Parts: sequence; C-alpha cells; structure tokens
Amino acid sequence: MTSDRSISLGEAIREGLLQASQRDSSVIHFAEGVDDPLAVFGTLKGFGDKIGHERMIEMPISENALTGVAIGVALSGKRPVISFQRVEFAMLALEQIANNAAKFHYVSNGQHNIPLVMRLIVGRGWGQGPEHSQSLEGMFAQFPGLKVIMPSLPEDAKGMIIAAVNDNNPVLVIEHRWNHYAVGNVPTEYYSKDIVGPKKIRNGDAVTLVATSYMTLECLRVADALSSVGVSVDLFDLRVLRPLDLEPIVQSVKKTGKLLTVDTGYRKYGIGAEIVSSIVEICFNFLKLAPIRLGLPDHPTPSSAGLIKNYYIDSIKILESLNTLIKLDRSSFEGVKKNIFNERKDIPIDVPDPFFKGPF
Amino acid sequence: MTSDRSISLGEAIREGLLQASQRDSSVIHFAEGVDDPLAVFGTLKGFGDKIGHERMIEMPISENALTGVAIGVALSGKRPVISFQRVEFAMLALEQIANNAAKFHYVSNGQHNIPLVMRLIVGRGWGQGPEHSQSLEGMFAQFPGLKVIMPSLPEDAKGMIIAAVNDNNPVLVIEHRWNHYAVGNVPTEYYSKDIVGPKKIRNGDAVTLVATSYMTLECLRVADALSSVGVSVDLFDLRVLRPLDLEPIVQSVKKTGKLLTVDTGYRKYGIGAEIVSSIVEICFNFLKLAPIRLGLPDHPTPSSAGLIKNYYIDSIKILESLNTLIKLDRSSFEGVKKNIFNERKDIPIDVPDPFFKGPF
Amino acid sequence: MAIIMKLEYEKSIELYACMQRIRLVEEAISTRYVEQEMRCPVHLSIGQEAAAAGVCLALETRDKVFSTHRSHAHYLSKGGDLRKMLAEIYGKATGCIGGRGGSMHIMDLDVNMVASIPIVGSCIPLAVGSALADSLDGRDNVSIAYLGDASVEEGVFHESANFAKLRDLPVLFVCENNLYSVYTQLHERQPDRPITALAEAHGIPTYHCDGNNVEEVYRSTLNALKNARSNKGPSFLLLDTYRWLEHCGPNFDNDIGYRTEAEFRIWKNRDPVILYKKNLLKKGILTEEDTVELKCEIQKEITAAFDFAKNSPYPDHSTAINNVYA
Amino acid sequence: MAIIMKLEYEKSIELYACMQRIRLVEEAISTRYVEQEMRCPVHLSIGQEAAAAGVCLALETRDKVFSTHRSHAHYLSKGGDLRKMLAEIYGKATGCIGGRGGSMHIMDLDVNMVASIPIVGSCIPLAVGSALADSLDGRDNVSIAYLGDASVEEGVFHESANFAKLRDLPVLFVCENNLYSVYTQLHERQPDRPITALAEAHGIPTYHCDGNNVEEVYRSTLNALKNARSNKGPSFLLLDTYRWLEHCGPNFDNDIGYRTEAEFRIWKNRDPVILYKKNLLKKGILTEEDTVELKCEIQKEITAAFDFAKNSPYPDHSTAINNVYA
Ligand SMILES: Cc1ncc(C[n+]2csc(CCOP(=O)(O)OP(=O)(O)O)c2C)c(N)n1
Ligand SMILES: Cc1ncc(C[n+]2csc(CCOP(=O)(O)OP(=O)(O)O)c2C)c(N)n1
Ligand SMILES: [Mg+2]
Ligand SMILES: [Mg+2]
Repeated sequence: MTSDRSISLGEAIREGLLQASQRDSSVIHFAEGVDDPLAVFGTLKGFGDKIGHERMIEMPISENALTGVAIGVALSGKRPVISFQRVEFAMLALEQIANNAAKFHYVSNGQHNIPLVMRLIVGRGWGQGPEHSQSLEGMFAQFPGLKVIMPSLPEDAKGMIIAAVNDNNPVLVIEHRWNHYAVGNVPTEYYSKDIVGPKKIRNGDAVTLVATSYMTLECLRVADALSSVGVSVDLFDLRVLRPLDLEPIVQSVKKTGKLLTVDTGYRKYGIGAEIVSSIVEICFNFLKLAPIRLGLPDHPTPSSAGLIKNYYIDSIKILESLNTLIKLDRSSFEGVKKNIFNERKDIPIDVPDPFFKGPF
Repeated sequence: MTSDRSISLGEAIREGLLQASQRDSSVIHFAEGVDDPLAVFGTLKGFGDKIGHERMIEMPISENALTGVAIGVALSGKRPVISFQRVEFAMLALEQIANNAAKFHYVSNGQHNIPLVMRLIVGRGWGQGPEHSQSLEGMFAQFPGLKVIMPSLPEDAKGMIIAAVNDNNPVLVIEHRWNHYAVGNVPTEYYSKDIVGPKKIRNGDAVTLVATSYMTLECLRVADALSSVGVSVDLFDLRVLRPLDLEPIVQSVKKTGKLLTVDTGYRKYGIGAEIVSSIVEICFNFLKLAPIRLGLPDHPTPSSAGLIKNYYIDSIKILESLNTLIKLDRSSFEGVKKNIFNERKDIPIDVPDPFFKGPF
Repeated sequence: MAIIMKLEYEKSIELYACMQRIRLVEEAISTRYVEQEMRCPVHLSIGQEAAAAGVCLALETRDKVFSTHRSHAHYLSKGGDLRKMLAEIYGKATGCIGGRGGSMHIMDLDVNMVASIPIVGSCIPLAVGSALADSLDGRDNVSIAYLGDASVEEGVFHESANFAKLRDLPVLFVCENNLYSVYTQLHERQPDRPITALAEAHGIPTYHCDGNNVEEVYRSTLNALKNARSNKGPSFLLLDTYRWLEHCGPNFDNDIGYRTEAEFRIWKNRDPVILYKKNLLKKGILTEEDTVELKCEIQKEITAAFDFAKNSPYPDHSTAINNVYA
Repeated sequence: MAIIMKLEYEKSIELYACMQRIRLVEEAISTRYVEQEMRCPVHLSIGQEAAAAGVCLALETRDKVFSTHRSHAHYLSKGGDLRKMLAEIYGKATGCIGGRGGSMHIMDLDVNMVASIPIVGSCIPLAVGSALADSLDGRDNVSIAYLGDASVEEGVFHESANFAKLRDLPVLFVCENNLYSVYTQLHERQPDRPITALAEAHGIPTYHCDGNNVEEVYRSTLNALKNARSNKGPSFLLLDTYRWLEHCGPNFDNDIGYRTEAEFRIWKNRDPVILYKKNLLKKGILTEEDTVELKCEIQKEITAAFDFAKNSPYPDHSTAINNVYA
C-alpha cells in the first residue's frame, strides 16, 4: 500500500472519515457547524451530500449534553464522531468524557461498549491567545478507559482515524491545527492503522528523540538537518498516549543511552514526565546522561506576537537541547543551526510552516 | 507555637476556616448543603451562627455556574471558599477553573486577582466506586495560575487552609476523606503556613520517600516501623503540587541516592512522574538505583470490597518497594512487615485506619 | 390531555404488587444494612414507589430506562432481577455488573435498564442519545430519563431538553420531586416558579401529577409515550413525592433538623402503597387476604434473594483490571 | 412596562455618536485587517451597534459589563479607550491588557469593563457573582452579562439564571440575537419557541426589543436597571439584530452560502445607525452638517488611535512569564 499522491493531513483525516462513514452506515457525525460551508476546517466537507445529511447532526452550543448524547447513541449501536473546533470546548464535557465515556465498559462489566470518536483540535498562532490554543492531552491521558491519540503525519492520520472509528472504545483524537497543513503521501484506498505504540520515523544511534503531534514535525527537521553532518537519531512519533506502549522507546534507549522528549503541551506534569520516568525505571543502567524534556513554559499562552516569541518549542531549541546530549563540534552545530534557520527564514512566528511537506 | 491539644484534620480544617472567616468579613462560603446539619462532613459546622448565615451561600446543584459565581465574587473583592463533597463534581466546573480562575490574573495583565479557595474532597472506601473516589490532582496540577495543595497532617491543614484563604490566587485544596480522620496536635490560635514546598516529616539517609495526601500517612507508618530496625528515611509530605518546589527533595536525593514516590492517584501520568523525571534531570549522577513510583493501577475504582483488595497502595506495598531500594536482610524485613500487619490487623480494607494519630 | 380509561384488573394488581415489592425490598435493605455486609452507599426509595411503578409499568421491555443514584425502585419496576440487584449491592460476582458499581450504578441490559449514574444530571443526555439512535433508525422505542428535583439545576438538563425538542426525540423526562436535595429544601435552591415551566420553556409538553397516586402517574406516562411513539417528541413528567428515609443510608433522619416531623407525617399519610391498597380494596379488586398472601410471596422472594446475594462469591480481585478496554 | 419618556437632547446625540463611532471603528479595523498587523481573530459588531450603545449608555460607570468574543462595541459604549483597544488588538504593550488577550479578551477596570471571555457562556456566571458581591454589600450597582443567541444553549446560562433569580440579584442578561452562531441558523440549534421563554421559566422578567432601535433598547435597559437597583432582581433583554460581516474576520461572507443575500439586505435596510440618524434629522435634533462633522471628528480620533497602536512597542517577550501568580 504505497502511494505517490500527496495530500495534507487535514485532507487525509477527511478522506479517512469519509471512507469509514461510507463503509459503515452506523457512523454519524456531530459538530457545531457539522454541515456548514467551512465544515470543521474542511475536514467534513461535502459529507452531507455523500452520506446523507441526516447522518450529520448539528450540535447546539451545548458541549456537555451533546457529548452525553453521543455517548448515548454509542451505547445504542451507532459510531458517533464528534468534532470540536477547539480542544478547550471539551472542558465543558469533561464529566461525560471521564466518567461515562471512559468508564462505561468497565463499570458495566463489559456489557456496554462506547465506540465514540472525539476529535479535539489544538489551536496555535495568529494571536489565538490563552483560551484557544491549549494542549490538554496530558489531562485526557490520565483517564483509563479512554484511548488518546495524536496523529502527526498524513498517512498515519488517515489510517488511525479509520481505526478510531472502528474501535469499540472511546478514542480522543487530538489534532494539532498546524499538523493539518503538513503534506505527505497518502494511499487513496481505505486502510486502517492500529492504535498502538509509537512509530519510529527516523533511524539512528546518537540519541532517542520522542515527540508528540506538531513537535514531531519540528523534530523531523532537526533529525534531517543532523544527517547532513553524519549524525543519525532514533526519532519516534509517540502517536498513542493511551494506552501507552513504550517498548520500542525502551529498545532504542538501550541502544543510544540518551533520551530527549518534546511535548506539544506544558513541560510540567506533561507527557514527557511519564515517558522519562518510565524509561529511567527500565533503562537506568543504559542511560549515559540524564534524559531531557522539552515543553511549554509554565504560563498561559499570550496573544501578542511580541509575547510568544520564545514560547513555543521549535527546531532550534530542540537542536540546542539535543546538542547537550550529543555534543557536536562547534562548526557542525553552527552549520546545522544555520540550515534550520534558513528553512524557516522570515516566516512569522504565528503562522504555520510550509516546510512540512512529505514524504516523511 | 506548639500545642498538646489533639484534634482531627477535619476539625483542624474547620477551625482554620472558621478563624479565617471570623477575622475577615470578606470571606464567604459556598457549598451544596453549606449550612445543613452535616455541613460538609462537619467542616463548616456552626459557621452560620458564628459568622452570619448571609455569608453561607447555598449552592444549587449547578457546579459550573456556581464556580463561576465564586470567581465573580472573587473579582469583586470577596474571598469565596467553595467546598465540594467530592472532587468529581468539579469536573463539571473545569472550564471555569482552568480558564477563568487560573488565567484571569495572567490575562488581565495583573489587574484582576482571584482569591478563591476550592475544597475538593477525595472519597475512598465503603464501596464508593468509580465516580466517587477519584484522585484528580494530576489533572488540576497541570494548569499554571492555580495553586494546588493536599494537606495531610492536621497542623499543616489548619495553617495551610488559612493561608489559602488569604492567598490572592485560586487555591485548590484537595482533601482526602481518610486524612480527615487523622488526629494530631494543632495549636488553638490563628496561624498561617505558607503554601510552599514539601515538608520533611522524617529524617534519615537510607532513602528519599515522597508522598502525597493520604499516602503520607501510610508512608509514615513504614518510616516508623523501619526505625525499629535502625533504618531511617527522609520522608517528605509533598503538600504543594503547584507551584512545585522540589529543591528539598533534590537535596535529599543527593544524600540518599534513592527515591520512592507514592501517589494517591493513578501511577500513570501521575504526580510521581513529574517528581521522578525532574529529580533524574537534576540528580542523575547522584542516583544509585532507578527511582520507583507507586500509584493506583490503570483502571477505575470498582465498588466491591472483593475487587479493591489489591487496588490501593498501603504500607506493606510501600515497604516492599522500598526494600528493593534498601535491601533489608530477610529477618529485619519480615519483622517490619509483621509490625505493620499487626497495626492494621483485621480492620476491613474499606474503612479508615484508626492508627493515624499524631503527634506526627 | 388525560385519556379517560379504566385500568384493567390485572394492571391494577400489577401496579400494586410492584409498589409493595419495592417497599418490602427497600425495608429489608434498611433492616439488614446494620450487618455491614452491604458495603456501599444506598439511596432508598421508600415513599417514592408510585413514581417508579407508575412509569415503568407503562413501558414496553424494549423501552430504555436511564436512572440516577436512587435507582432500586426503577430497576425493580422495569422487571429487574432482585437477586442480581442485591448481589450487586453486596459487591458480589453475581451482581448485575459483577460488583463493579454497587447500588449507585445498577444496570442490566436484559431488561433495558441501560444505566444508573450517580453524578446528578449525568444520565439525562444519555437517554436523549438513546432516543436519537432510535429516531434515526425509525424504531418506536422510548427512552426514559429519571431525574430528581435537583437535576433541573444542572445545565445539562437544559442542554438536553433543548436538543430533544429540537429534534422531537422520543424521550420522557421523569422528574421525581421529593422536595429535597440531600438536606436542602427546594426553595433554597430554586426560585418560586413551577418546575414544569422549565420544560415548557423548551417547548416540551409537561404533565404534573400527584406522584404518590400510581394510577395518575401510569396514565400520564401512557399519554406521554403515545406522543413519543408517534414522533411528536419529548414530554416531561413532574411527580410530587417524598422520600421517607435519610438521603443516603438506611435510617430515618427527621431528628437532625432539616425537615419537620409534621411535614414527614403529612407525606407518610399519603403513603402511595397504602393509598392504592385502600383504593383496590374498596373497588373489590383486592381482598385483605390477597394482600397478605402477596406480601408473603414477596417476602419469600426477598429472603431467597438475600440468601443468594450473601452466598454468592466475591469477584476475584485479579479480575479488577479486566474490561478497561473493549 | 415601558416608561413613557422623552429622551433628552444630549442623550439622543450621545446614542447616535456612540453608534457612529462603533461603526467607523469596526469599519477601520475591517479595512486595515489586510495589512496583517492585527494578528488575532476579530469578531466585529457592524450591524449590532444599537445593542451596545442602547444598553451601555443607560449604565452608570460603576455598573459592570461582562462580555464575549464580540466585545468591541460593548467596550467602546462603556466608555472604553479606543487607543487601548486598538493597541490590544495589535498586540502592543499599551493595550488594555498589554497584548495578553487580544480582541477576544478586551477588559479595562477603569471603565468597569470587567471581562470579555471567548468561551461561549463563560462570562455569564461571573456577572452573577459580581452582582452577588454587590448585593451582599448593599451597593446598588448592576452587572451586565452580554450573551449571544448561542449562549442560551449552554447549560451555564440556565444555572446562572436560576441562581440570579433565587437571590434576586442585580444582574441584567442582554441577549443579542443575531440569528446565527458562526454559520448555523437559530432554528437549527433551538426549537421553535421564544428565547424569552427561557428566562421567564426561571421567573425572570424579560424585555423583547427591536435590537436595531437604539431608543427602544435604551428605554428597556433603564426599566430593567430600575428593577435591579430596587432589589427586584434580574431581568433579561432580548435584542433582535444582525451581524453584517463574517463571524470572525473583516469580510462580508454572504457568498459562502449559509445565509441569503435577501436576508442580509432586509437587515441592512434596518441599519441601526442610519435609522437613528434619520430619526434625529427628522426631529431636528441633528442636521446633516452635524453628522458630517461628527464623522470627521471620529475619523480623526480613529486615525490617531491607529497611529498610537501601530507605533506602540510590543511587550518584551521576557515579560510573558509575569503575572502567573498574584
Ligand atoms: C454533579 C453532582 N453534584 C452533587 C452530587 C451530590 N449528590 C448526590 S445525590 C444529590 C441530591 C440530588 O437530589 P435530587 O436530584 O433531588 O435526587 P434525590 O436524592 O432527592 O432523589 C446530590 C447533591 C452529585 N452526585 N453529583
Ligand atoms: C464553549 C464554546 N463553544 C464553542 C465556541 C466557538 N464559538 C465561538 S463564537 C461562537 C458563536 C456564538 O454565537 P453567539 O453566542 O450567537 O454569538 P455571536 O457570534 O453571534 O455574536 C462559537 C460557537 C466557543 N468559543 N466556546
Ligand atoms: Mg430530590
Ligand atoms: Mg449569534
């Protein structure tokens, strides 16, 4: 199953959802503006005409109840997909998500299944500010019974969203808005990618690099820039935050002895904390240096382009941290850094990077 | 400021809240049943008569709006204390907590203060089951702008709840129901204990033990049992999850080279993950063995006394994990284990332990 | 609104028997709770039997019930298995969900008791979702959301009502107004206006019944069901009733001072079981001997069910990790 | 309900000038947005000027306003400083909150614009809390919660209304019904019943006005305020109006197909600014020259304010970590 057709991750999500919806008539869609001209950043574009408008359930602005309604239809044999334009809106539905969706199968002793997909989109840039650009995956990942995935690459995104629709568990799909723009090869046919484990997307021995979501793209840039000076790294796209399978990362760290994690969300109490502490537990004797975690600093996201200048993790910061582990000679380091600088050049800090074009 | 008067932590919380309310007439209380005969497990008992019933605001069963209302009065110069009988009910109010309470001071560029106290009580035992006994501190600790504390010992609890009332920030006070029963010396006068840092409650060099909330009591039992065989440990009650100050723990680990964390909540993505990964980062070269984290297994809390048999972390489990770090000889280990067993003896698994009587 | 209708002889007896069974079961739980073998919180329904029986006996088995923390009566009325319920309260492997939830989570797909949820209001949108699924697929099932008077204070009730009416879904909101949320009276939580006004505001037709008059409840339910089954959308039933025992637990608690003995007595005099019994005796549908015999039979069932629950094994703790994921 | 009252000459001019100012400011933002120097989402209020001016000009400075994502008009009407608003939208240090929030968080304690919150419905309970504080302390301030027609779909609106009425708090809910939430029409989100019924269900008195008639809005607000200041509790104002531009951003968007050009034209013909201008011209309160002069003055202010905003420095990124804790 290969393809040389290139589409964006946003389009890949749409194609996966559409194919899944066409194959299984029990799939129904919920969103605020589910069938409107913009159709959730285009990801549901044209669905009504293709699968029937009656399967496109317009949500009143009632996130809590409508999440409950989606759980209720899931209890009744449907496969609801509910799309939130911002992950923040799901805060209002946390009780339904963390109690009813996450625990129904457990509490009912296996009698109930909740085949629910919740798409939660993370905003960034263009002054979105403190309440439209949070990364809340660390919060959702805490609840047993949920599956939590963050697809980063187009091919994965299509296959995993199809798998999410077919999964008999509630699956939260956290999509970073800037990943939507990443372009890569995506097979045209229907296929499913299992919701398991991290995916190794670069192979090397200098260091183990683990990233989530959009940070995977920033890491890719670093990995590829490093290869120009003959340094190769094991780069993992974590993809599945829950259930968490760290085995491939364990294997890698046993080889490299060095670990850097890069979160989309806050560094403190973030995903990286779980990875680092688990890896240390298992690989203590293999580690050559202390693992490093990167993530957002400990304050809300300001709106002003002036204030976010140093807020997000980018390839340069990743390179700098990585260098404390791999200690390049000065000229290699500067060369790689310059490469990376040149790639982004003068693109403003608050708009997505057109660099991210696959094949990855 | 010492005292030989012994009261329970629940009584200490009540005394602190009452004294703070009496000194400052801007303190008002919100709860479901705020002025009812049981008065939130007795912690608000008699307040209406003492400070005026008009300062006891009965909440309709509307957690989201009433949290917003409390934030609104806090914006207006009051010092609201809102008490939830179960932390789960606060899930409905997450949007208000994580956006408005946590970010107002930040977003308003320092213009607004939110001197709000939210008391969130964690249930356990007597078949409470999956939706009345969750520990959600890992979730709340993720939000910059919140302070999150978990007092474990009566003296701290009184002083810290007074400090929380006086704090100009939103402070979430997560109280474990079983801590309410712990008895210890508590000064009668008004005093405040700063909301900073972990507190070292046992001093030693064999290992660094860090616990939260009720787990502090279980650890205390282990620490004291170990002292009978001549082993001393540094035991920290974490107390303040946010802002997180790990410096005293760093110092300790530099001395002991060994770390065990014990969470009240889930092990995975829990508080221990942040502690372990931070400590590893700073103390990598001092660590003799891989740190260990303990916490709840990765499934919801079942109701049946049969099913929870192995669910919670207790002193025996702590001892066993500790022993992989300190490697007692067999007879010391068995002796300590027996001591601990004898203390709890035949108290059923689902009722609080009367052992926990101070002075701690 | 009300359809004029003479209840069939059998239905009357069924309604009575159902209420009597609930009463005796809840009394037995109350009595035996001191043994400390039912190790979970229990919210008993003594005094509220008519609201359970009157609604659920109007339902078909295929209709789906969603309930709250106070669900015993709903489950029994929906045709639930007493043994599975008691075993659940005892935390046993033979419980309707194997001891995982206890009294606050009674559910049993065999009788379409789809869920009981102890978070106030949390079951309401589930019932609406169930109704949406039926509506999309053209099944004429009705979904019932039981709620207490406090539930209408939760935003989720309004969000659910708005959506249910928007799509005219076959859902019946049944509000048991027992005047209290825990120890707090209605007027301390809600302004002075009829609860029915809340549903009407969303365009939903309402019925306001004496919730201790089982025939009135039954008839209103039939009306509402007819509406729902003919695609005319949701209805809201307000049932005035009263809980006799403490909010949570097996005891009377009038002594603690949140309600008056006088108020309690007024409601006790309107005992739904006795009222209906008198009614049926007067009509000659039942004789005193019938009622004694019925009680006897129920007691036998109860004794056997308690034996079953007590003698059942606990689930093995090693199974506690199962069924986190499907 | 309506008090018969002749508006003072000055008040009429004030209302007109306020609306005209809003219109010109929003148009200037719309025009200059293409420069890509206002780097944050903007939700403009063109077409809805009367709802802002009519309410806020009835307020005292001490009254407190809580707003939404669409707050420019509310801020300007409340006496806000245009320079601070534009600087905020430009992300500058001189913005009313130093660039931290941008257009979606406009707030300024100097004029008691207490908060604007972009999460739908989230500001409503804050206004109620503010009213509770005033009520407890015996101040006769009124708190205003602005909301869109979508906000009443959020449970928090109902929870807040219930509590506000329960305690008869001095709060005024102002619902600007512009018929849309983003690209979705009202009838796709709410059943066919009056929005005012929702507030009435909670026992709250309501006013339903032509939201494009600034005097009608102003008068109803005065009535509601009188009620609130004499401890008679909350009121709910429903203002029918229309947004001309796209939901978020500077452009017209009738072409994308969620609403008809015909509908738009009907509303454009009911332009609140022009309607009132004609009214005042007819009454002889204003002359054509007055209006031209006024526009000129406003344009001068706007030009200066944009200059101020553009020339102001960005906040230093090292300050981004400040003010997390008080
Ligand atoms: C969201 C939430 N808030 C609070 C509680 C605590 N609580 C449990 S039962 C109950 C009373 C509910 O009253 P009502 O709905 O009238 O039902 P009743 O107990 O009278 O049958 C409350 C407040 C809860 N379970 N869930
Ligand atoms: C809780 C929540 N859900 C969804 C959104 C996305 N959203 C932003 S504005 C808006 C429309 C709100 O419509 P309305 O309240 O009528 O205000 P209007 O935009 O028409 O002024 C929506 C749905 C949000 N900000 N918050
Ligand atoms: Mg009740
Ligand atoms: Mg609108």
